[in-house]
Amino acid sequence: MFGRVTLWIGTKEMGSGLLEFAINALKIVIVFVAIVSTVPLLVWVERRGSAFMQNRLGPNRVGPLGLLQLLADAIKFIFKEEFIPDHADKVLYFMAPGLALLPAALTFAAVPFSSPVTIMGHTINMQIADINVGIIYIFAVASLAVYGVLTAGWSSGNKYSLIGALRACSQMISYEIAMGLSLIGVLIMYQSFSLNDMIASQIGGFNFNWHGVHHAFKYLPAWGIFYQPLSFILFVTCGFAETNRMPFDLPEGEAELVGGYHTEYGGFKFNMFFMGEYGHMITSSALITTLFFGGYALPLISPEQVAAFWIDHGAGLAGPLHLSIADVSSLMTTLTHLAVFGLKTGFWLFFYVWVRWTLPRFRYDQLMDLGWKTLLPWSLVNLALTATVIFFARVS
Amino acid sequence: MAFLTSEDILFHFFAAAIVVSALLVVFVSNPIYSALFLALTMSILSIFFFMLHAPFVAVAQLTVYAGAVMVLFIMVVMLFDLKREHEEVVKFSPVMIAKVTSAALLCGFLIGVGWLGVNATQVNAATVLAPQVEAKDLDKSHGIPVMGPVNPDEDLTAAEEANFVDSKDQVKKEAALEKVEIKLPPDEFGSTASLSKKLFSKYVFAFEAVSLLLLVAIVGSVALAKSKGGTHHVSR
Amino acid sequence: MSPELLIAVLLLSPLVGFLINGLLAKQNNKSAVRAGIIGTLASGISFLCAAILFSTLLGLNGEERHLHVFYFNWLEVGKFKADMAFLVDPISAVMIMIITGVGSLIHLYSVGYMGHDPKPAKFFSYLNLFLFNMLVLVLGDNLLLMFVGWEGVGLCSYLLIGFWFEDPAKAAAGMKAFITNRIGDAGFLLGLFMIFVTFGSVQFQELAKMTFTPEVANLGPITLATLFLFIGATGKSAQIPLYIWLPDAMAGPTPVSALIHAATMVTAGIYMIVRLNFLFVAAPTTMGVIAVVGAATAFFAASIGLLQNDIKKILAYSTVSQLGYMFLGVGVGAFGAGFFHLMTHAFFKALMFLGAGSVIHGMHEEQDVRKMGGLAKKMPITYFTFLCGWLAIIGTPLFSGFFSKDEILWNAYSSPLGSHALWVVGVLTAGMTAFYMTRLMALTFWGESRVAPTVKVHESPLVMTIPLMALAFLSVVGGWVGIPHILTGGHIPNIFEGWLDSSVKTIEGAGSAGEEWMTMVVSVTVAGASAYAAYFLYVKRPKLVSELPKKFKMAYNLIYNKYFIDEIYQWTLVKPLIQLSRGLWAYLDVRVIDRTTYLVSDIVKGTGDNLKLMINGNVQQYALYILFGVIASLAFVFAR
Amino acid sequence: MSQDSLQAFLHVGINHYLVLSGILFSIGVLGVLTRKNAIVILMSIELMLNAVNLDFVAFSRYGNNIDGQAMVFFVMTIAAAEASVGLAIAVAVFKRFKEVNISKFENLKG
Repeated sequence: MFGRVTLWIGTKEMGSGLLEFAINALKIVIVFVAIVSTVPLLVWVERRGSAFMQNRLGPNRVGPLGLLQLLADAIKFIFKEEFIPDHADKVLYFMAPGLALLPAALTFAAVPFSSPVTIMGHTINMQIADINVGIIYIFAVASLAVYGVLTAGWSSGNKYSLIGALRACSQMISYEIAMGLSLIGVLIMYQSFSLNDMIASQIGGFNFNWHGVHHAFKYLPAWGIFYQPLSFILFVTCGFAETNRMPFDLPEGEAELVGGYHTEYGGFKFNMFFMGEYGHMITSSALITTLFFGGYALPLISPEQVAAFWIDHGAGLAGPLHLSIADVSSLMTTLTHLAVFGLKTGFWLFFYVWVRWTLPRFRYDQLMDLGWKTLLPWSLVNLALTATVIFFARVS
Repeated sequence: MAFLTSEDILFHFFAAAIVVSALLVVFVSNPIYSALFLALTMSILSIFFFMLHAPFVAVAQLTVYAGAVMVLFIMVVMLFDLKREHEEVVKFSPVMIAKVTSAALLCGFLIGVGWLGVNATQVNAATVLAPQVEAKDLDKSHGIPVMGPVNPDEDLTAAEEANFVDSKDQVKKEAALEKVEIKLPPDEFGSTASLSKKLFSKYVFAFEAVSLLLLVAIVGSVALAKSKGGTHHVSR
Repeated sequence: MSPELLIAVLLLSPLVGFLINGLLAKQNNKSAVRAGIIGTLASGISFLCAAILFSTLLGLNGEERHLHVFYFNWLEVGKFKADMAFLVDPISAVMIMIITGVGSLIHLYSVGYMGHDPKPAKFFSYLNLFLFNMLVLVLGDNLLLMFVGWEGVGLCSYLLIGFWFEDPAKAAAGMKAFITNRIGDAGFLLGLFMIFVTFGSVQFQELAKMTFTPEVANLGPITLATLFLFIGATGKSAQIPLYIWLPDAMAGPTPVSALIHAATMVTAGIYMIVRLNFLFVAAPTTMGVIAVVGAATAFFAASIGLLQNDIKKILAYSTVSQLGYMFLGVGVGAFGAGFFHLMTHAFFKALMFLGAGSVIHGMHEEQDVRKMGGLAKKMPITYFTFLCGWLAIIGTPLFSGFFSKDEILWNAYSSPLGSHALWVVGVLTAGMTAFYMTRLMALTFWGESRVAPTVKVHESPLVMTIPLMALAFLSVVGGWVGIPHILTGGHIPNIFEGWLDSSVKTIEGAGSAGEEWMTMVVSVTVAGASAYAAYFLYVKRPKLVSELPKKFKMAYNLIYNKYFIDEIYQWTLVKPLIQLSRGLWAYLDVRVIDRTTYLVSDIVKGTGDNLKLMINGNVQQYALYILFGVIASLAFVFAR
Repeated sequence: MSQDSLQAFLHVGINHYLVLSGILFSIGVLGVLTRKNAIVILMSIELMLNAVNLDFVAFSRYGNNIDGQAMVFFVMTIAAAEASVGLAIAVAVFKRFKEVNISKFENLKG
């Protein structure tokens, strides 16, 4: 990753290196801004969605459909008084929100959100970094999220915060194990850690070899969910726990712990926790999409077919944009895929909201039991099953 | 040849960062800060692993150390609630001076060994040559269990293999040693597939043994944590 | 059943009994019956196995008449090799029959005798352990295994003599027996070593197959080895000079005296010599020594027995004397005769001890014959059975003692290794035996009752009298397996001799039938005369008895005090040894050895006290030491 | 210093990694020797183990031999086991004595 971003100093090749550097920096900024600006939108969806489900109106006064309410909220957060509790450890107290937001932003770096675009001889990956161990990288960085929670809970100098932090921490560590194990079956399927490889494997129709006989289902896409349904259920469940969302939001159960690890936080610092949580949601939805629903690719339609479609139908755009037909096709393909990706991810984000306002909260011991005694064994079962099936399918 | 590559710059930057971070682990009096700095140290170390073309090791380092082990440490420290107990890290006594001096001496020796004692050419040649002999010996004579197909020569690129066709001949081997230039492996080096092939063939026994060790450690720590603690009174 | 299994059961049954009674002593001590049933059952099972083995041997003929079972290789050091293997041949078969048969009867008897003892389980466990060790001694197919049993029976003997160790005198008696035996055991061990060094084997059958060149045989190794072994035998079988422990051993319970100190253990010496007869035959010097020592012991002990007043002491000296007879027999080469006497003696002496025990039991722990008399009417069964034993021991024709004793005397007379002098001593001893035994009968059962009026004499319970009756029967008929040819004119074969024929090299005596008749008549006459003299003195004219000591004052005192042997030993051996040890302790031990060790320990302690400062419990400091080591080795590598 | 030698000094090779690893290891040793808090000592040990890991990976890279990376896994596993057991002991000790300062535990002095 770093070796490839070679920065030559004092040579003629400096220019091209700098361009690459600039493109990467731009990608980082754009993605970060996109995530951050999705958060208010999600909040709006959340509030309107809950209102819809509870048969009330929700925010509808500020702006069209209440959309400007978000802006108002953001301004309120920023201008709130910065407050430090008396017993707090000041350095960590300030650091914690940052530690919470950072992994959320970093994890998205490995997610490919569209197909590569080739413009004027430059190929640009629609992905911040193509890491060949992408999926593990995401897990590794996500596991760092506990630091924000822990430091926040501890540095507040408040027992509710501390207990909330410890709960959140043990919950995240426990479910991380089940989550990781549930994915091993998927990894065996795709035989790769790279998310791009996984998307590539999901293009086309559902098919498999069994004892040398090839079975193909024309009208079913080759999505991971059809190959690994158990893994999908486990992964989604764990995803809820990892993001501390509703059925598993014990760490911040207000009836018991006031507000959990961010009880003592307000204003912008609270906002950062908020963004961190939603960032995790976004990454998690993007992962579900990528692992089980074909990523940015259209079902049953390969990227080549999309590109061919735009060569046929996008000629009209070439003139106004001063680009060649191939460039236009590539650009439009990328945009199409981006839209597909956005739709799929958006659905799963909505799913999060949906579940939040549907299911009640677990008790803490039930939560732990579920993680260790149900999800973990089942993910092991899934692993063993997948390995066995693949072994026998290969042997013949 | 460029004066410095971006890799060099990154190395020196992160090296400085990791040394400072490691020193803070030892010299900060609050154990929570120690633990957080250690987590930082480990994260930076994983960056080094990335730079050394060991991506899988890097993410494992991040997951296992930063994500699990250090979290455990921090949780324990937080439970103890020792934040207000500030110990004197350095107090001047003959024993303390001896300790610091000998640690510095060790550091000096290790730097000396690292800087002067190892020649990159040697390392490259020695480890490139060694697997040819060793892997065959290991697989055949010592009966290390082999699960999958193992090709002992797979670590060698074709070009290098050409250099040492007649590696049994000692004279030719030495001559070859002189000719070899430092040649870093290709980018595919360190791929997860090759690593796991090693782990599950040559090191499969060690792998299983270590997993057993982990199980024992788990059971042991659960038993210890459930105990009331301690067996005797402190005589003060 | 296979011989392996039979012998294993035979051996392990008493061991299991020992373990049960020993480990569950707390429970089993509550009831003598319970402990006794376990003990008796253990020895009974053993007897059953022995009987089956014996009948198996009966089915075999001649040279094949032995069973050899191998269990495992016990120890192997260099060339030295000893197996856990057992040998059942005619010799050991007779022994195991005696041991388990008489042993079972005595176990049964003990149930009654030890009925009021507070710790019967302990008693029975020791008794069973003794049986086990004795069987190992007898069955072991090599000298080392035999030695294991040899030591084991010594231990059990010690434990049982000192069974009532609360009494210091009895505890001392146990120690005396043990220490005296140790001297003999040392001799046995030396003999064992010599045999191994000379022949390179200690296995009986291998030894038996060897041919001895005259150089090896007549002088040197064999003579020396057999002499050493004989020293062992004198210790175990109470011969001069090591007999002194046996009379004191009567401190133990009477069944113990009957089993260990009359019937079985004390005969181990005889058994050993018979077992190794091929070696002893090759060493005529040793044979001579054995014969002379045997004859001397027989005479000497019998003379002491004349004037003893303790009923058990009389029997003890009688035992020593009879053992002397057996040694006389084997010493003149009549192994069969000696062994025969061993068997009959086991019957009648066990019977007499048990009878004495019955008397003691009935008299409420009274052992002094002067306070008895006229017990025949009050204890009819005991009296009748004791009578059988008396008739047997004094050599009344047709009773068992007659045949065996007569055979020994005839061999002493006729054997090339014997002499007329030995025969004369033997006949005199037979006379004395008849005298003191009749005296015992007279004082105990006949004549006026001198029992203290407070003592209510009663007959013993059935559980004690049944073994008496069984043994009485054996005492009467036991000799009929070895009837000399001249009595029947060869019509009834001498079964016993034929039985041993295959495994014993008896030296045939040379003498005419007339001479044999003569010796028989002489010994019977002498015995009869002595018996009558005793009867006359102690029943008809008891007053004469009290006058005798005055007339022969010196002789009487000498004999009454057992020739002052114990005192002589005390002054010549024990006291100097104690003084020497004291001196060594006071000078050598305290001044030289102790001071040296203290100096060494002071140096070590001083060094340790200083080094201790390094080990201050601070783990980090320990880590620093490790670091020093690392730096030192790094520096070494760099400097090189 | 000439430009060449400066470049040799700064251009990253295996020696740089080894020196860095040595420095980290020594810092870990210093922590083990001087700190009194048992948990910080455990952390210092982890630091030492990590330094060794860096060595392994560096040798693996510059020696073109992936065995070094395999070895790192074993070190990691053992470090994790060591940390869990060490912390369990520390927790047990703390429960009993309310103290993790190892200078208070000198019962094993000779």
